[in-house]
Amino acid sequence: MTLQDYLYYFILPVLTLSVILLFIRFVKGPSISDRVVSLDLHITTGIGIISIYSIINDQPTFLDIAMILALIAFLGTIAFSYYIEKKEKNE
Amino acid sequence: MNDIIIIVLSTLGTLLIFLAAVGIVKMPDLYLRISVTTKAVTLGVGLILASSAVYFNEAGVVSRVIAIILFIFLTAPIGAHMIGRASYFRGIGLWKKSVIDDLKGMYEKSTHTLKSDDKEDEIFDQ
Amino acid sequence: MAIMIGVLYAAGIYMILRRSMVKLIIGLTFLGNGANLLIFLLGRITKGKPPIIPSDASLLSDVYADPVPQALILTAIVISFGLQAFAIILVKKAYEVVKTDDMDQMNNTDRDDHEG
Amino acid sequence: MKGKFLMNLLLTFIWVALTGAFALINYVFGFVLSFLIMWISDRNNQKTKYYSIVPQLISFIFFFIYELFKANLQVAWEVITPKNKMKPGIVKVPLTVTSDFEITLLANLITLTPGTLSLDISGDKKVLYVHAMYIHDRDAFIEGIKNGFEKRILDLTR
Amino acid sequence: MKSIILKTGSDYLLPLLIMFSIFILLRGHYLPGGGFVGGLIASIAFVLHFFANSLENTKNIIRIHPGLLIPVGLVFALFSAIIPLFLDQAVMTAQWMHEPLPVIGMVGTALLFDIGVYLVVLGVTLTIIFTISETM
Amino acid sequence: MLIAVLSGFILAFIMAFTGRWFKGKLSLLLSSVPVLLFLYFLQYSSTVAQGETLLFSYTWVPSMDIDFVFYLDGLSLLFSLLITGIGSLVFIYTAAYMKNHEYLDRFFAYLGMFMASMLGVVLSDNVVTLFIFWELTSISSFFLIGFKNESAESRKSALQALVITGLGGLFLLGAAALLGQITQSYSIQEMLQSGISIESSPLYGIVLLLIFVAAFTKSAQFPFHFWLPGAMTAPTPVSTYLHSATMVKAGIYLLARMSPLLGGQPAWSLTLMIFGGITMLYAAFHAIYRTDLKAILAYSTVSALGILVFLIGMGTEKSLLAASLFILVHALYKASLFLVAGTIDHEAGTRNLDQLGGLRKVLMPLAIAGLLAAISNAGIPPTIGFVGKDLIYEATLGTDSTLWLFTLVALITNILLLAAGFLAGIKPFTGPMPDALKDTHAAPVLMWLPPLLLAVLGLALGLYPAMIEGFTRAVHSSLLGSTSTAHLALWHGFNLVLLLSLVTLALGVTLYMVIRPSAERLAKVERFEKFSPKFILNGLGAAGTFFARAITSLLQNGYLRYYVFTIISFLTLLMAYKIISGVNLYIDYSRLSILSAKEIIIFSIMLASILFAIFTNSRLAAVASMGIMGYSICLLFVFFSAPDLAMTQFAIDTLTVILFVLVLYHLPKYLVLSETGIRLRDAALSITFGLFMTITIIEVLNEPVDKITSAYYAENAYKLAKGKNIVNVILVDFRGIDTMIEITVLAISAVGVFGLLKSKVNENPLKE
Amino acid sequence: MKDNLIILPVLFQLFSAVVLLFMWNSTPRQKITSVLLSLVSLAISAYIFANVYQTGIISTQAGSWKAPFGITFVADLFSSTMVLISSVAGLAVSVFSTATIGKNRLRFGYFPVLHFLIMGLNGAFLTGDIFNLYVWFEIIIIASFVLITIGGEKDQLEGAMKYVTMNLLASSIFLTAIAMLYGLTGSLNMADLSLRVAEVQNRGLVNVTAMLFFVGFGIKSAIFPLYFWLPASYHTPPFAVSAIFGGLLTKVGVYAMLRIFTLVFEMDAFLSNLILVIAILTMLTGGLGALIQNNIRRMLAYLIICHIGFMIAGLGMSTTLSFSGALYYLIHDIVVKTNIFLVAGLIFAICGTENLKMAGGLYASHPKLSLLMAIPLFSLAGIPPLSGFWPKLTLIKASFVQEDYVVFTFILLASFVTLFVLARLWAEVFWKKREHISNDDFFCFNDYLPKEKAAMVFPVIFLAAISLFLGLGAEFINNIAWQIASELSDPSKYIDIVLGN
Ligand code: NA
Ligand code: NA
Repeated sequence: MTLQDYLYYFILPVLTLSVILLFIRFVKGPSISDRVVSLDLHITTGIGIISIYSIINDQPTFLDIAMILALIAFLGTIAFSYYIEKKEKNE
Repeated sequence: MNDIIIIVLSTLGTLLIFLAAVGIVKMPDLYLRISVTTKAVTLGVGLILASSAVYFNEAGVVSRVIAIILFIFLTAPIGAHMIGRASYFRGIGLWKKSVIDDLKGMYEKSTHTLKSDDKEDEIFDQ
Repeated sequence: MAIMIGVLYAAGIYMILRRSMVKLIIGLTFLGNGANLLIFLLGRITKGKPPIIPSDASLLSDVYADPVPQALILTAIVISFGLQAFAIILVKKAYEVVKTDDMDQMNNTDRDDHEG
Repeated sequence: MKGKFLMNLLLTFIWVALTGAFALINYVFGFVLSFLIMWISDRNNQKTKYYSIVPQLISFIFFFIYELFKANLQVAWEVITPKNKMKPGIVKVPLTVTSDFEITLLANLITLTPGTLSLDISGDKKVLYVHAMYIHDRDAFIEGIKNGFEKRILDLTR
Repeated sequence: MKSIILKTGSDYLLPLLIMFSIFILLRGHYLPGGGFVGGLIASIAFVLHFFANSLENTKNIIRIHPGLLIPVGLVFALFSAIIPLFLDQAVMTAQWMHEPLPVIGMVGTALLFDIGVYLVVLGVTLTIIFTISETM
Repeated sequence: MLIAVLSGFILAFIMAFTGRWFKGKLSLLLSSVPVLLFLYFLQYSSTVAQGETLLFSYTWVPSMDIDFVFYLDGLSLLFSLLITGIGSLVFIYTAAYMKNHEYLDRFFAYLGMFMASMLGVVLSDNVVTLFIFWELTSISSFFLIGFKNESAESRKSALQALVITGLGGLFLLGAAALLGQITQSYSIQEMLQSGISIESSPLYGIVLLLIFVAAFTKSAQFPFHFWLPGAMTAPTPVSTYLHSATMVKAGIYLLARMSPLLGGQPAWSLTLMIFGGITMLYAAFHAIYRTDLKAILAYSTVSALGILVFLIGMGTEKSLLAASLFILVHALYKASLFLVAGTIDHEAGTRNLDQLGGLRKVLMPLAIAGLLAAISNAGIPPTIGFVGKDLIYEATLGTDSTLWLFTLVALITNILLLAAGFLAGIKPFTGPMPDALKDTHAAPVLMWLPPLLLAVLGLALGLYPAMIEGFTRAVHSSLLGSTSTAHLALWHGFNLVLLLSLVTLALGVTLYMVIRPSAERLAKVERFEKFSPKFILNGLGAAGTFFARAITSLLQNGYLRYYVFTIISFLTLLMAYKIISGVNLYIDYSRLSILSAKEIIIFSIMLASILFAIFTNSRLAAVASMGIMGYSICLLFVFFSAPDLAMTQFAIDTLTVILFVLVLYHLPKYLVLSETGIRLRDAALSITFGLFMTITIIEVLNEPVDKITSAYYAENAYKLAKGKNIVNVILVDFRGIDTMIEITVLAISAVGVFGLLKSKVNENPLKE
Repeated sequence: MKDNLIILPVLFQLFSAVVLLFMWNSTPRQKITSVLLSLVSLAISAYIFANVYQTGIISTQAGSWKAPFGITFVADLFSSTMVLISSVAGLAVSVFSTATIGKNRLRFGYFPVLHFLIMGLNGAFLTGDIFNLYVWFEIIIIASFVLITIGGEKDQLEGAMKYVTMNLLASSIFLTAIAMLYGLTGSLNMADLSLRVAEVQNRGLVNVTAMLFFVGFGIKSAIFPLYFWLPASYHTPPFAVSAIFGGLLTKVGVYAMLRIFTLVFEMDAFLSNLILVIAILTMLTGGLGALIQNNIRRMLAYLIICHIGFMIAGLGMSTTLSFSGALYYLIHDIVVKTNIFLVAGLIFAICGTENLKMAGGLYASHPKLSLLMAIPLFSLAGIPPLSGFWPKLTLIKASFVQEDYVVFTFILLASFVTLFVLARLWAEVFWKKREHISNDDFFCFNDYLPKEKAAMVFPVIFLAAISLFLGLGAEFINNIAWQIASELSDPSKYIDIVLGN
């Protein structure tokens, strides 16, 4: 079993399983904040998936995507918090 | 040798992420979910990234990985903090078994400011 | 993947058919995503081989993903971002002025006796 | 303006690392570039303090990693065991650190540690509200923070 | 809504992100990246700064109205398109310097063009987001 | 010749700029144009009377085979002379009749335009130019009828006239094009000479239909006749010129012109005789019930036009001769009567027969004109009218089998018309003068001279029919399509024809004595209006409007989702049809890439987030799930070797989410949802559409494809374009223009957003 | 002429827009500059047109990448004519805008966006690449979005919601179609596609793709039953905007259809019949819609639809003759529709309303202006020998050649309805006495400065003169239309020149 196989048949499935779990939380909510947190973790997990994938394919290029992901996911979270805090409660 | 390091790092990272994922489903309230998961995932991803740095073992890649890790470690807590405080501000409640809530009633809703102790609150009320 | 694209198209259309302006825009986004994936798929998929010439080569000789659809999608994505941004703001403005999110109540300009 | 200089150097290194080209000319380019960027972005912040003591920084990092792992294991345990022993709550932690940078650093470190989350800082920067999973003893919890992260930050910055 | 933590964080993130955006811009011709993503990252940097601080603060940093970047960027792009016309070549025919520049590599109208893209994207994103915030 | 034809337009054009000088006395000067034209045409009369024809050609649009070709033969010369001759008188009359009118200049401009158009119609050899001028007569008459444009009645009549004649015009256009199609020529003369038999063409029926509708509408034949009485709201010179002498005869002209080409077939003659017959009777009856002078004249004109149609339809040598002459006869006396009526109206202030009488005392010359015209109309010798009427009877008697019916119809019509002519031409001047008319002034000379001239001319020609014999023969030849040898005479001896004329006279005069035109009698007739074509057509119009409203509000109902539904249904139908009918459905599994587990999971997540977005009630949650979907797509891009795409998609997605968040901040919660039925319907459509998309995609994937472009890029990206990231090289070099436009899109979008958000609402769309 | 100059109409408009963007804060300068730049661009277009007219098809390869690898720009007679006419319309609208577009809109980039729009139009006409065409379409729609919403009035926004949605839908469908085409052939260059599409084995897929193009372009060109966005929105923006929209926007869709269905796809019996049926229904529903409108611009909007039917019918009949009819109509329609919306603007300026029932008295108060306005009105109605007549005649001829009497009937019917509608307009607006006295604060035509009045009247005169030329100079125009139609019927020359064979 090569390293690639290990990553492919063990690590990636576990990571995708985690994504599913995260998604369950996304669907369940209950509050918007839960979804935002879940969304954020989706992305962070995505970074992990991408870097594993870059090893599997021997493509360091993919790490650049991970970099962008990291940069921007943060902004999304901030925007949501901004929104959540500003939104009037009676809505 | 490298392979082993990679396997260890990535397995560890993956498990952390997985646990965090389980945690986010299991935890009873938002704040617990945030505090359990944010960091677990952060560390987990950090480890995985480290494993890829080991794998490629080139200066360019390594420096990039370090940058990513640093960046994640810098931004993840800020994000968690922001979403947490916003949620609290909006009145998303704590788990019913929570033991203590020092923050209760400390927010000035109209001005979005936070006080440091209760006394001012009373003065304000009078 | 083909099924997924079909689903995206279906969902997009369904959302556009709803009354809410916001759903409408989300629907348009779905359609856009569907179209992008379509270009991607119909350009035939290659896994793990980005169209980047290795640093030690001067041309791509290996199997590689078709770069043309990628460039097209990139352009399409950016354009639809521009359009979407505008549409979102339009929704906001329309809501402010017309005071409703319900498209069914925006049929003023289609009345026969409408005075422009 | 030592701080600025350091920041500048730091950015230069980051640049070189990012580009992955370690030629001298790239350092010069990176230096000029980061100088320009700082010139752009620093206009509003007159008072800026940067850490100068590298060894403390390193020890601090190790301490932090240790904490991180410890807490992560704790949380992992919590997650995988069906029974939960959680006693969560929000605790008001009075602050000794005063500068924005210190406060931020402290808050972020607390957040990064699993099981705890910095929720907010009071408007007068005197109090940090922290959410935690295990609050067996409130005072002990506060002490833990003050003697742990906060003390080390103070060591580092003062 | 001001958070000290975010504010402090963004002070450090701003230069970092701008630098990163330029990095992405310059390497686009060889590796993933380019003017578009670069411009987006730069604008994200400023947007982040705006979230953490006030709009005035961020505007002070940029100094000029971000909208001005749009025509400037378009001029860059237009230039790279019409320069060949003066050399009796078809529109947009790439012109290259004969020797590569240090760090950046080969410089040609394609880079000029990419810079144009970068500026336009930055200008557009900031204009949109700032305008929304101003009129909320 | 071209200048002669177009001079009216030139006049109109000059008037548009210099009009203000011609509002006063100078207006009389304008009459010189028709007078000169009349003289110009008159110079050809001897040539034409000798049986010669003239052709004048001017190139215009040769590529479409459309040129100004003017053909001067008896028929066209007759009409040209009528147009310019009566035109001259009408111009002169107008100068007095509308003296000092505010818009006199415009009026002359329209008259000039009309005159030119009319000349064009009758002179054009090219059927398309004929149509063009024909249409221009409709337009100029629209302006003339609606001249008193502030009166609603007037506008309505103008519109009505335009609708009817415009409709007819389009039929003529069709006919012209069709004739051109059949004969490969637009020239009437060439058609005649080419020997191509139109009758035997399968399109003959259509040609006839088109020509008939065109002619009937223009010449006010039943059931399109009603616009003409309506058009009487126009100033009298207009009624005179257009509605008696010239324009209404354009249809007659057309039939006459086409007669040698299309005539001779039962379809031709029966239709014309039936419609002509109905029209002449129907209108004649109506004429004697009217009290308004102009209405009487209008209906009698319609009736006379019916006679002409009838005669042309009959198509015998005699009937065509009768038609040839009757055109002239009718023009002379009817124009005269109209002008008389106009002067009466002008001086006495009313045209209502109830209130008119004894005007001979003040308007003696006019009374003479009226009398002469009326007796010409009556066909009393020695007027030319008598000659005309004789010929009509001769023609009807000349037919063999159904002679008695035709003759009877002609007889009754003539009796009625006679009475009507007397009512219009004699009644106002006879009997006691009502008190209301006591202060009627004598008319200025320019207002009685023209009618008198026309009437006297009618008399003169009757006395010396030989004067126009050659000319009439030329006209007759045109109608026959062969040389005529007709002979005109006032006196044919005692025969059946004369008897019929006498019967006509006797009964007509009796009828005139009996009739007392009054409002009550009119009301009685108008009860039957419900069954009149006018009413029916108006009803049709209303039904059409209702239909238009129904269709339009059904289609354009204001609901966006309905629009989208229609569009997608349409697309789905088309796709479904094409897929089911044409696509060779098969799936080559080997060409389909096998999905790995992670891709399936990404798809499931996408699917779930789509469903979530669809079913959630929270807008923000929908946006968040949109975000999730975007990120999933981004992951797909990573897996499928598109790093640039992944980056961009991700960045854009985040920005979009941020935008949504910033904007949603203001919006209320989701409102009411659609009913379940609608949702199911929409879902069914969406799913069908998605299904067809999927099928198409799978089939496209089965097709082999040879991507030389991509191969070229892979080969040359570095060598020629000096870049290694091929996607980026495409973006900035190979397809750099795309990117340039793309950033322009962004720029415009930013401008738009800025404007949308910052501008203040203002109500006046023209000026703030 | 240097071949690569054919790109100038695009680049110059971009340049103009950028220059105007730099003048963001100075609206008076924008006005003058826009007019001057429009004049120059008219000169450029005329120069290119003259060259193409004399020397034939010219093509240039952007970036010097030979076709089909780069993006090709092609100026054949069709595209150079369209560019010329859109420059004409652009100039007229630019001048008209200087007087009628208020500060509230000028301050938010009206002029730059106007030039962007014309740039998009020119690009769409000149490009020889299908994806590039898509991108130009996007420029057009975003610019039109901005123009239709600029000022942000309630009606504008309501109309814009529909306009935007349906145009975005159309774009998606268009993009989908391009994806299919690329999936089938691997190419984007239209000349290259022309060859490759013919080689595709599974013809059914080609047909499905053709349907997608048909619907995509159909929405843009407002055919039945896809036109809903048009009557919902065209009467809401300022008149100058309506004018450029009414004149040019739907016509780009028609242009694209004519291009694609002659160059890339073959017209088969089904497609031809489909298009004819649609054409008939378009004429019918458009005409019926126009009959019942009281708002002038809504009425004109329906007439646009109705007349699109003519052009589509020309496409559907698919002979050189019918093409030439459609093309002549296209040329005529752009000029006249632009003008007629400007006329509507004048009417509004004078009467203070665009409601037929309330407007009136124009003829009494402004006789010369009325006569001027009558020119576009009657040109549109197809009164011979004005410009609308000739193409109609050609179309009728074409329908006879095809023995398609239903089409013929509907062409006549639609012409009739048009005539009636416009006559009614004339009777109501020009003849009727104005009963409704507009409120005092209405800024009436007579209150405008002489300079502004001139700016409102001059474009109408300019376009009226052109439409007179289009009618009276029928020989010239008909020759051009015929030549274009021949090029469309036999695209081999186009293909050869683009592919450099
Ligand atoms: Na692009
Ligand atoms: Na780009």
